Amino acid sequence: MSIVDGTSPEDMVKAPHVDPRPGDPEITPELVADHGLSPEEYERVLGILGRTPTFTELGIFSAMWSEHCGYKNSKRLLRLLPTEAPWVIQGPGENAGVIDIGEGYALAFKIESHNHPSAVEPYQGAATGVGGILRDIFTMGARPIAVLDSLRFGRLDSGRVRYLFSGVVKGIGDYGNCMGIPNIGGEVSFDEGYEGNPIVNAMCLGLMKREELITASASGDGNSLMAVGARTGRDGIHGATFASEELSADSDESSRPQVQVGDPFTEKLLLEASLELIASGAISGIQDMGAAGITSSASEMAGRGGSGVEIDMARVPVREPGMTPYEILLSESQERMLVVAEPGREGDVRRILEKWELEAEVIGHVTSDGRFRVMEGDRVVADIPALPLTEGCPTYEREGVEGEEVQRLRAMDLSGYMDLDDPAATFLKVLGSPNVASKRWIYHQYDTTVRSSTAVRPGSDAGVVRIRGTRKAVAATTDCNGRFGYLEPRAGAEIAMAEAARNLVCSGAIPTAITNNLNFGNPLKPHIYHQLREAVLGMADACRIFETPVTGGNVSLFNETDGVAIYPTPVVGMVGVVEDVDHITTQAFRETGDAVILLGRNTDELGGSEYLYAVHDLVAGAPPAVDLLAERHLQNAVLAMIREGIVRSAHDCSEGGLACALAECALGNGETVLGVDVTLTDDLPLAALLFGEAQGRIVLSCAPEHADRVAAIADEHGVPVARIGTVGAPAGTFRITTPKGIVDVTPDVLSKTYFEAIPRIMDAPATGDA
Amino acid sequence: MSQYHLEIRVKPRPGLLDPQGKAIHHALNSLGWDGVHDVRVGKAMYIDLDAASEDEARNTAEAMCRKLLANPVTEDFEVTVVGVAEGATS
Amino acid sequence: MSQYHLEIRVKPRPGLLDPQGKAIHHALNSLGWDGVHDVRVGKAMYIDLDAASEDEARNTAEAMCRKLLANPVTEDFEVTVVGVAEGATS
Amino acid sequence: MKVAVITFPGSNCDYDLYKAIQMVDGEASFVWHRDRGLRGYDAVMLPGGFSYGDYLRPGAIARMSPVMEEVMDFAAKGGPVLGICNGFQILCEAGLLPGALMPNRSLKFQSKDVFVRVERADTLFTADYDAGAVLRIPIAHHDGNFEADQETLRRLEDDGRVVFRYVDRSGEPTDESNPNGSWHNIAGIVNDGGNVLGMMPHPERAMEPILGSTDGRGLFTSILRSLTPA
Ligand SMILES: Nc1ncnc2c1ncn2[C@@H]1O[C@H](COP(=O)(O)OP(=O)(O)O)[C@@H](O)[C@H]1O
Ligand SMILES: [Mg+2]
Repeated sequence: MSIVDGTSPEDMVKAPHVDPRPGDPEITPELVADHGLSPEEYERVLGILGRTPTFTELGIFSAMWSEHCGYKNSKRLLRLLPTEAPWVIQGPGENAGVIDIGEGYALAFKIESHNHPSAVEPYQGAATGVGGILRDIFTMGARPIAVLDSLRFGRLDSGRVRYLFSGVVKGIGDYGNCMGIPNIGGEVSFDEGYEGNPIVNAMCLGLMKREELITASASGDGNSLMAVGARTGRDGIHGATFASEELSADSDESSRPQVQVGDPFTEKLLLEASLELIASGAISGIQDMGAAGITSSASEMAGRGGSGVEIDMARVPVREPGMTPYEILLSESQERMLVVAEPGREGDVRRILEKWELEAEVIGHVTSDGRFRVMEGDRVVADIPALPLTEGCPTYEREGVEGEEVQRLRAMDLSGYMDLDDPAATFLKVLGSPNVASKRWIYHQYDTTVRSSTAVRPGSDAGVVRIRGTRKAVAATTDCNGRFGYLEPRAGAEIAMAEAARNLVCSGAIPTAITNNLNFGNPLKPHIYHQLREAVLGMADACRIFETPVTGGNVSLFNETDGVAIYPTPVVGMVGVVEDVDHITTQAFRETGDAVILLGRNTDELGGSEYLYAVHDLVAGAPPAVDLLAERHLQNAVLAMIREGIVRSAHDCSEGGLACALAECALGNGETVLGVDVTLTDDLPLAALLFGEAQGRIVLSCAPEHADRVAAIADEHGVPVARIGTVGAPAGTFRITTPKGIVDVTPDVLSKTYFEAIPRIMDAPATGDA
Repeated sequence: MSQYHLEIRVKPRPGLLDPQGKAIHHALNSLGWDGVHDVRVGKAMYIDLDAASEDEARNTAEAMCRKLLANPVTEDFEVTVVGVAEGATS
Repeated sequence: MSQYHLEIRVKPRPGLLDPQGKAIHHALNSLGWDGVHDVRVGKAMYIDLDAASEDEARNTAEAMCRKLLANPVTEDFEVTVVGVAEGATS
Repeated sequence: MKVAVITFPGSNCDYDLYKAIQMVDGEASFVWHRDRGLRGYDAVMLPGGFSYGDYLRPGAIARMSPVMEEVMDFAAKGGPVLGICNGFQILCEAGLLPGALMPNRSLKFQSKDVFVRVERADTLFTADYDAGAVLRIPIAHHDGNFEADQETLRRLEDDGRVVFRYVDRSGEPTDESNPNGSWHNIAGIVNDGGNVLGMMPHPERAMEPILGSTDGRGLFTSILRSLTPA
């Protein structure tokens, strides 16, 4: 292990003496350890301060140098990701990334995890996750226009898992619905790889005029810092830092809840107030008080602005009496913001907040001395140089070694799983697996149409939102297959990228940029660090080839229970631009008699497939090979076809393979199920042909007279193309004929299998298991 | 066996934000009731239950609260036996 | 003036639909509590209120219920004074 | 036609409604719940959303807003008032419409397209539809389960005040096509005077082909025509 960056302690101005606050505990090695700081890190704190920290200062360092704020174990790797392109207005480092989408508009977007809070309290954990990501977007000056959610749980046969799943979905729904932001998509998977640690990632997109962009920095000596929105309570102060009870005399365990409760109503007011504040010109900076609350928002604003701040804890509006500076600084109460008022505009800020029935209080001011100074009335309780606090967190490069178990699983011989006795029965088993089956049990709980701009709702490859007053639309998707990531992390990340891009082009959008959420286990273990590094490398390569730079993201590490880590899960949130709303395409077949065309090539790959998992309870084999250049050609070909107006439907072929992709095309939203008559001639093992998850494939349909033109465009781009069948009549049979067997299913059975799989499990009588 | 009538009150844990209580508090104040200082909102549940004794009825209800009716992370609960109909098992 | 602590219970009218009560009843039965015969779900509200007397506190709370806290179409209410802190007007 | 779109803290379909009115060439303005002055408006609309977070009961707190007194006056004088979703809930809480909107029988938020049948084409809100027409309109609500006492329900049916009913694609009011458990599949009702309409589905989200349906337009064109002297 080596410390690789951070300002060297010698360069720093030492901090002035600060007396301990009466009642504060003594700083002992145990207390330091309780705050999650290693002995080396504590040495560095001593170097920066030139003295022992006060209790309050220890809390501040602990929060800022946590994995969450400090990116200790990932910063080095994140630098490998490409972040630039001519259309990137704001790359990583702000509350959200921003890209130019033309006609004077900019799109802000970001993804964020709330894994741990959701494991403790699924409803509130997920709800406050959505609340947080929304604030990240509107603090950029953008109005949120869509959310997506990427979820992972253990197997649905456990009562605990069903409790988590239903709580998370309700939490996401209640928050977004109340805010009036449509949900346009997401993903969910169920696999014991997530048994102890659900993954809850939420993504938000926001729209603004280019000139409305505002950043989260504090500058202008003497400018007021104001806390706006909800009051500060004792919620969410980090559990780990409170191992010993005598830490604070004023509060006992029960009054310091470990969960935060979301208040979407207050957030809706805060959204309107913030956008009005930004438009009024009364503020020069605004930042969400998210993780580590006032501490991180104030110190980061100072850090970015190259200035200092002085804030007074006695002036922070609190929900409960007797809160200590330590508690106020570290509280993670929701729906709060920190703003920097322009000189003399404090009154305007108050008036706008008052209109929205919210509070605004001056709690300090910007300084020019580069310090993060915290007062409690006249008493100084913390005085730390801001830059070393925000940027000086030691970052580590660790050793990564691939685990042996995975090598064994990847090399497993799968030839025994290639044949099928009863192809139709196996097909229904795969189609009815909760991982493949319709997710409408989820998204029928989400408002998908509010704002009256949703052109494609959840249930197709990507969600699409039109931009009023233009011909344009934006599309978004989240993707990641954790099993592939587990079996081979680099391929897993590349496949996540490739699938996301395919989902966008199938919807008629040009892939433009990504945000990502790196969900992993404990990086101090060499095999996990290996996964993390490999995934980042794979993602970086794909970003380059697809020209989709990373504009931001989130890292969630230590997702482990009893030493067992989740599958490496690098979730890709990709956004794309639809140049003309006429290009918007969905996955459902539309006309009887249309030609069904397969782009890309079938293979005999079965590794990591849903078939192996759902039918043989096996997670093994090598993930399918992914050729990033070929993927790029495929993307270009599909977009060219769509631009010519000859594509009636397009669908990415992923989990469940070609057979399930065809079923999804036939089923659409379930209202009119069209028949399918497809003949596959490939000389491949039946299981691989039907359910293999070979990359680079898209199923599309077009009028028969356009089939030749589709083939010609595919040829021009060097993309394999085959006309494999015909769209049948409404309520026609679903039939796939192959050299080794036939799948023949009635539309009724197809529909029930697909649409009722999750409701059958979830709407059975409750088995409460809180 | 008798049929017991129970009242169960489930209440947000102290210290936790209660957005609903906050909104109602605000509404009462703006309707002119400015003597209101605090509002917390929970659930009241009324359950009819067969049990051999009052103690058993109460214990059963408490078990229900732990398992289903209250969220142990965010809520506290209280059980009151409010009535009994002897021998009435419908 | 004293500060009264009140508990207000708002309850669905008998005979009216109570989808939540029905769902909980069902869930309790399927968890094995088959001695449960009826479940109704309402709200419990806890209010701190300044008043000159217990009667005044109760009357005020009842007025709040009529005006805002209970829906006259679907709900009944009950007010209980559960505590008082003399002279405490914060 | 000048239409006031009333906004409450937590309204979130206000802008959609505003745009829908403009799409049929109406003139829309927002009126904030604390403001007064509905004079000069030809119609009043209460948008969907979560006024006051739906805390306590949907619509209960919004109903106390200063502007609601004026809405009551406006309605009493026969002015057309339309409440959509949360707007419907507010109208019921305010007593401008009978009954109450209880939690959906699934106890879940329901968001999807539904079919509703136009039961009355002779109201000022529905004149541009044919009676019996089946419309495709999105719903998005948690509390849309219409309920009232037996006497009220009987009168609503007898007086023909049910304007929209949930049906299947072919126009039949079935149990499966009822998304929330509403009594008699009620999706929208009018008051005695026929000038106050409340409905759970969102016609303002069914105005353009790109949104999947234009079936909501008729509602807005009907209101507009009723206000424009022939
Ligand atoms: N958690 C979720 N929230 C919202 N929509 C979801 C969720 N999970 C899945 N969906 C939607 O269901 C559809 C199918 O999901 P998925 O099988 O992941 O599709 P694909 O393989 O094309 O990415 C997509 O439209 C997706 O957006
Ligand atoms: Mg997917």
